[in-house]
Amino acid sequence: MSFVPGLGIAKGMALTMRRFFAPKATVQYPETPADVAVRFRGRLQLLYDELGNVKCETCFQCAQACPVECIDMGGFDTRGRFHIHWGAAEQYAERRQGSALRRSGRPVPDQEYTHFGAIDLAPVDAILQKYDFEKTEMLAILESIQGVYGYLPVAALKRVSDVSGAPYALIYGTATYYRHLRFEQAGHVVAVCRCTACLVAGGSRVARTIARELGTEIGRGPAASGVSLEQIPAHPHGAHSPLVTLDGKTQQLSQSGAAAWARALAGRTVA
Amino acid sequence: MRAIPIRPVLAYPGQFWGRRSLVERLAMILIPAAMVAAVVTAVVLYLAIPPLLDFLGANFPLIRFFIAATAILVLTIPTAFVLIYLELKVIARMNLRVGPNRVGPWGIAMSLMPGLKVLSKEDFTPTGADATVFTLAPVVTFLASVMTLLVIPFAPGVVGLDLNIGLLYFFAMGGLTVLGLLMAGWSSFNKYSLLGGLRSAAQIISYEIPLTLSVVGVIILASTKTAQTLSLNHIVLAQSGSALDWFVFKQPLAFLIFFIAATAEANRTPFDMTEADSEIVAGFATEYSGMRFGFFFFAEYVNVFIVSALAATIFFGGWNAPFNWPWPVNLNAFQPLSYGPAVWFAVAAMVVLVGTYFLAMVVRLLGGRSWDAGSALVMGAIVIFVIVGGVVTLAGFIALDWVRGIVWFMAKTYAFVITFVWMRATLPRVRVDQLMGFAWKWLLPASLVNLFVTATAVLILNR
Amino acid sequence: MPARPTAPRPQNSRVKARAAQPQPQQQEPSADDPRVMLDRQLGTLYEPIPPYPTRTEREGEFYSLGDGEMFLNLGPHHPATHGVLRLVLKLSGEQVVDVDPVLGYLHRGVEKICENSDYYHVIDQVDPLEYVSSLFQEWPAVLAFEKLMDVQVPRRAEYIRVLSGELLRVASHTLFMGFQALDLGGLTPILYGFIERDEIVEMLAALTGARMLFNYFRIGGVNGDLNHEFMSRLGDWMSRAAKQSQAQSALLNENEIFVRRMRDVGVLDRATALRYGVSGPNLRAAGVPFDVRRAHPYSIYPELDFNVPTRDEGDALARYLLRVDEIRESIKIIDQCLNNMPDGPITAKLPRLLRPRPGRAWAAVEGPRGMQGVYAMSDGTDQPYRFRIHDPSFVNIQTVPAILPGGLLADTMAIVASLDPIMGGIDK
Amino acid sequence: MDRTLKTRLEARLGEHLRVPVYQRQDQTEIRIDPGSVPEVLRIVHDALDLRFEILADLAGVDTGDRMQIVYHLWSPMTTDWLRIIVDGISRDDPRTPSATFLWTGAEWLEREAYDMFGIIFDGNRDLRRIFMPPDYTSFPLRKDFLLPDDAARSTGAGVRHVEQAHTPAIVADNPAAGIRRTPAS
Repeated sequence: MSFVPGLGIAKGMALTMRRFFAPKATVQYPETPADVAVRFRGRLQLLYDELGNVKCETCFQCAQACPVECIDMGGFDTRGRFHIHWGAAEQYAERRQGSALRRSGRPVPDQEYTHFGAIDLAPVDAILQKYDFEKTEMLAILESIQGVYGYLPVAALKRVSDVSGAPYALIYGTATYYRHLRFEQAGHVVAVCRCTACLVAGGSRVARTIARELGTEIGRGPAASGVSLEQIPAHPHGAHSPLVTLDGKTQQLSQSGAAAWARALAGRTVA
Repeated sequence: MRAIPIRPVLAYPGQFWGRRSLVERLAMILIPAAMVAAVVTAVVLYLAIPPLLDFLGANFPLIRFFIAATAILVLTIPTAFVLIYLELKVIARMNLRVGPNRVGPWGIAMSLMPGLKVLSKEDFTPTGADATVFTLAPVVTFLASVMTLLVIPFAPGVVGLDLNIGLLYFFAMGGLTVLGLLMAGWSSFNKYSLLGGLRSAAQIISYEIPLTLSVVGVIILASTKTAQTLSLNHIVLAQSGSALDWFVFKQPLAFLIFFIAATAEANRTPFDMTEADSEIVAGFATEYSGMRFGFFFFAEYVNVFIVSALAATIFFGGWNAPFNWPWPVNLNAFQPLSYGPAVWFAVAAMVVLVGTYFLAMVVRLLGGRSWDAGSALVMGAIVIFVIVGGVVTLAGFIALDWVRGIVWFMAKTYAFVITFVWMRATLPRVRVDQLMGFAWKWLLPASLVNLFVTATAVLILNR
Repeated sequence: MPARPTAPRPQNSRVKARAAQPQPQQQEPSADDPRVMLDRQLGTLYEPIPPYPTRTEREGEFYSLGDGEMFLNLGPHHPATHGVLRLVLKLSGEQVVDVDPVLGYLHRGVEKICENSDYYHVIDQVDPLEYVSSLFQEWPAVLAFEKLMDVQVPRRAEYIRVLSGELLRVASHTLFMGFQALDLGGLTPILYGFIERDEIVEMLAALTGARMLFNYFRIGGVNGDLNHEFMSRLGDWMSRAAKQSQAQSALLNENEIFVRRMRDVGVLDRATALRYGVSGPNLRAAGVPFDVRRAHPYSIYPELDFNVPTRDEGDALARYLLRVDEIRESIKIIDQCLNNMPDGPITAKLPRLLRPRPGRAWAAVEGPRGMQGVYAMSDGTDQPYRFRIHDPSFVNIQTVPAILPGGLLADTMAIVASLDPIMGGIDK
Repeated sequence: MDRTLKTRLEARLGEHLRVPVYQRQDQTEIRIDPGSVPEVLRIVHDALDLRFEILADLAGVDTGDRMQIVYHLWSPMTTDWLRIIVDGISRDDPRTPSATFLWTGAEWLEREAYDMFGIIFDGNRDLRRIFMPPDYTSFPLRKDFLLPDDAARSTGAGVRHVEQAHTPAIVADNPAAGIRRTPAS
């Protein structure tokens, strides 16, 4: 405190008046992004790989772990299939699909997802009743559902999750672990062999042609026509090259005939 | 990049209306309506004004009083809003913040929001409260504040009521505020309110004495120049001339005492004991909500305005310019009413309308496609109103002494208002015993000394 | 409402004539009337008196009123009690006669939770206790565990710990200055304090990954090495840190109103402070040069050159000014850390599952509020058997009943703020 | 580690020590009986070569079969922390002398130990609960107080985890004293 009364007050007043004209510390948040440190753990963002693809595989582990269920997510798994997860059924559930899609980093498609479309859920409820909503019987439940519908509709899985209380991640994990459980209607499966002998015999070109005509790629899941393309794991002894099978039956295809055959297959299935 | 669709001109007839935006539709309705209304008003005024003037002239003093009282009551609302906005913005800038900037341009509509909020809140009376007193308290506080405005001279001739005991009336009414605060504190059935009410009683009563005594010196000085020394208008007249004639230079100590005591009287930081939020929550207003709280809120800000206005009036020459006004243009001799008000009104309306269309054309030509017709019209209207308002104010400022008076008076008053806000941004609160000690041990003796010295000097010099 | 005695009115003759006629007797409302009961209770309805018999001598003494005294319940929801501290004040007018602090509104049983989590989890469980400077709550925990396991911490890790800790001490003290002014009614210093603190906290976010609850120290080291972003922000701040704190103090240190409100308020003399086990700046402001950094050197503090400022007055102003001095010392320490920062690893090698041998360890560090201690017992499993947290605010706030009585209601805020309590730590 | 402290302690309070003085790292540990607490604290606080003036901490410990009180003290005479363990407090009726006669600040620390362990400090004039609500009956930091999310000892396994029947003895001892209310307004 100084000896002149009021000097300290005057100094303070001078400081505030200087600060009146000083640059301001406020950050206009939505317009100006906050200056967040790179190491900051609180950022909510999806990571991208070096090719620019979202690294998130929609495994739902984070949504499952979220204690307040504030994470809902939707996205495409590695095989291009669309899944969506949200927390407990709430009154605004219907708005969640769009927002989840938007947050997944993909453009919101306007096509109808048949495997997410409305289905009759009465069989699912009956099956759950039969198994007494027991989470540990998940494999049997899923098999029964597939027995009814022929595949596992995502809507049915959501139903199972909502009603039995099993996290979607658990159901999804079980469904993707077992090879005989599938998310799509069973369609035609074209398999091509990529062993050395077949490649020498022009198998690579045949495979490319078929893939182009079918509109899908190996391991990508079914095309719009319902035909999916797979790889034959090992060249069977005695089979000729290039080897192409349709639903397990060997096809006699020349290099030039492959395109027409595949086109016909795609067209037939659509029709 | 989003492609801007090229709009065809009137593909079908209904498109003219159907594809307009809301602003365009409003503009298309309102502007013709304004034109019609202007014409109708001009005619009505032309017919109605002479008998009206006769009636008014017959009952002039009474009607003048009612109009003045109503005007002052109405004036408090924009005053409070401006003060709230100033406080938000100035304190924010001193805190290195930006302050409100989302509601309206530069956040100027922000101060409306607390008003709306207060109106929409539940009006609540706590259990155990004395309901009658509890309801009356904000009214008493608000009216006591507002009624003091009646004697403040805003400009030559612009004064609610030129009382010959104006200053006395002012202090009497200002003293009533404490009654409202005490009522609020006592009736709320809350210990924080009680403490706040008692603090306000002690504080305001203590500071009334130096406040009043500090002004007595001014009254003595004014007595050398004018006969009606208690009339605020005459005190202002006694200070006419240049800035050196203001009483602040003859009574610096009195001004200091007055300023400190006035801060306490208005319950402003650093003397805001009554609602010290970090000690007694909100003091007397703890239990209030809704519009009852709004009255306290308003009264507080109106009080700041009033105290600033009084300081400007008594010590800083009121509506006097700080220098001798160099331009002797005086349009008071030029009688605008001699042409009849309807003519003036019609001319003004035509200027506005033509100007609006003209500016809209300019905007559309300069701005290109991004301005549709409606927006251009609205923009033109805004610009023309700003221009006309500025021209009229400037002309009035140069020509009419009462416009000049209001401008100078408001400038001085708001300088004080900003000083109060500035103090609030800087200073912590004093303790209640230090507050009382300061009033009785320092301010009171100092004001007595000032009074003594002034009286002696006047006696000696006037001999 | 019960009938109130009506004042005698001036009566004219007509009223007198009517009064002569027999009138129905006004019924006295019975005591069972709910309105009467409510009116009788209203006097005590909102009193902060506990609704059960007094349990202790002190409680009985406190909850009985003398002539002209009243209770005032300050908190737990009050603008100036730093969280959820509840003070029951016994007032005589505005003068405080006695005070009874009531705690527990933020109690979460962190000690119990820590005893049920493994050694790694303890670190993030203790973080939210001292939420303004949470590194100082992690520090004694990792120190105690390192003592239990005989871990040698790499020197670089020690330097980083000291560096981040001293930064946080500056942030905490700056915030304290603001809150002290806020509780005295000043609006601006708290904003300046927050701006200053925000810079430091953003800097630490670049280092640790979080702004408040850092979870940064690890048993045997720290979680991440210094990086470029942190260092550039730090250099930026260091270039103007001293000047900025000077501007801060221009607003308060010389302000007559502030000084008069703080001087001779809440005097905590040397003997009382020792008797109460006060630590930190509050103890040093009473003239006891007890600073754990010097008294029981840990980490690399013996190698650093800094002073332990003390003051003799022991009042609120001394406590305030002492913290201002400590900011300067901390900036000195940060400077030395930056100059002497060694190279090397930042964590010691430790197994994934920690099972220290049975034993007991006590570790204490000097936080911004005083001695932050941890007493850990191991029984050979992967969870601490006993995990005791000693929080300085808990002890400091205990002195309020000793130093407040005699002061005014307004002094309550000045005193509580000058002790700088953090309710997260007090209530555990 | 301060070797001389060990000899000083043994010289000053030889007969009070239950086990020999134990030293590890920067801590020196002694164990005493509840009965000798006032005497030991007095000696340790006042003796000219000890002068442990600052009470750093007071902690309760439930070892499962008995209770302990652990004091940590600091003195300008040594670089070691002194730890005094008051051992052998009965678990069923835990009682020990209070340290408030030396350190007023021990009052709240003892209140906390009472709140968490139910240990009763004779001589503490304000021994009530400090964190838990006043009508609470359990002592949360005791080892038989189990957390609900402890799977092995959950309610499913037949263990009740809260509100076990520990009646605070102090309530039983002190009959209702009665409150003087505020005068009726």
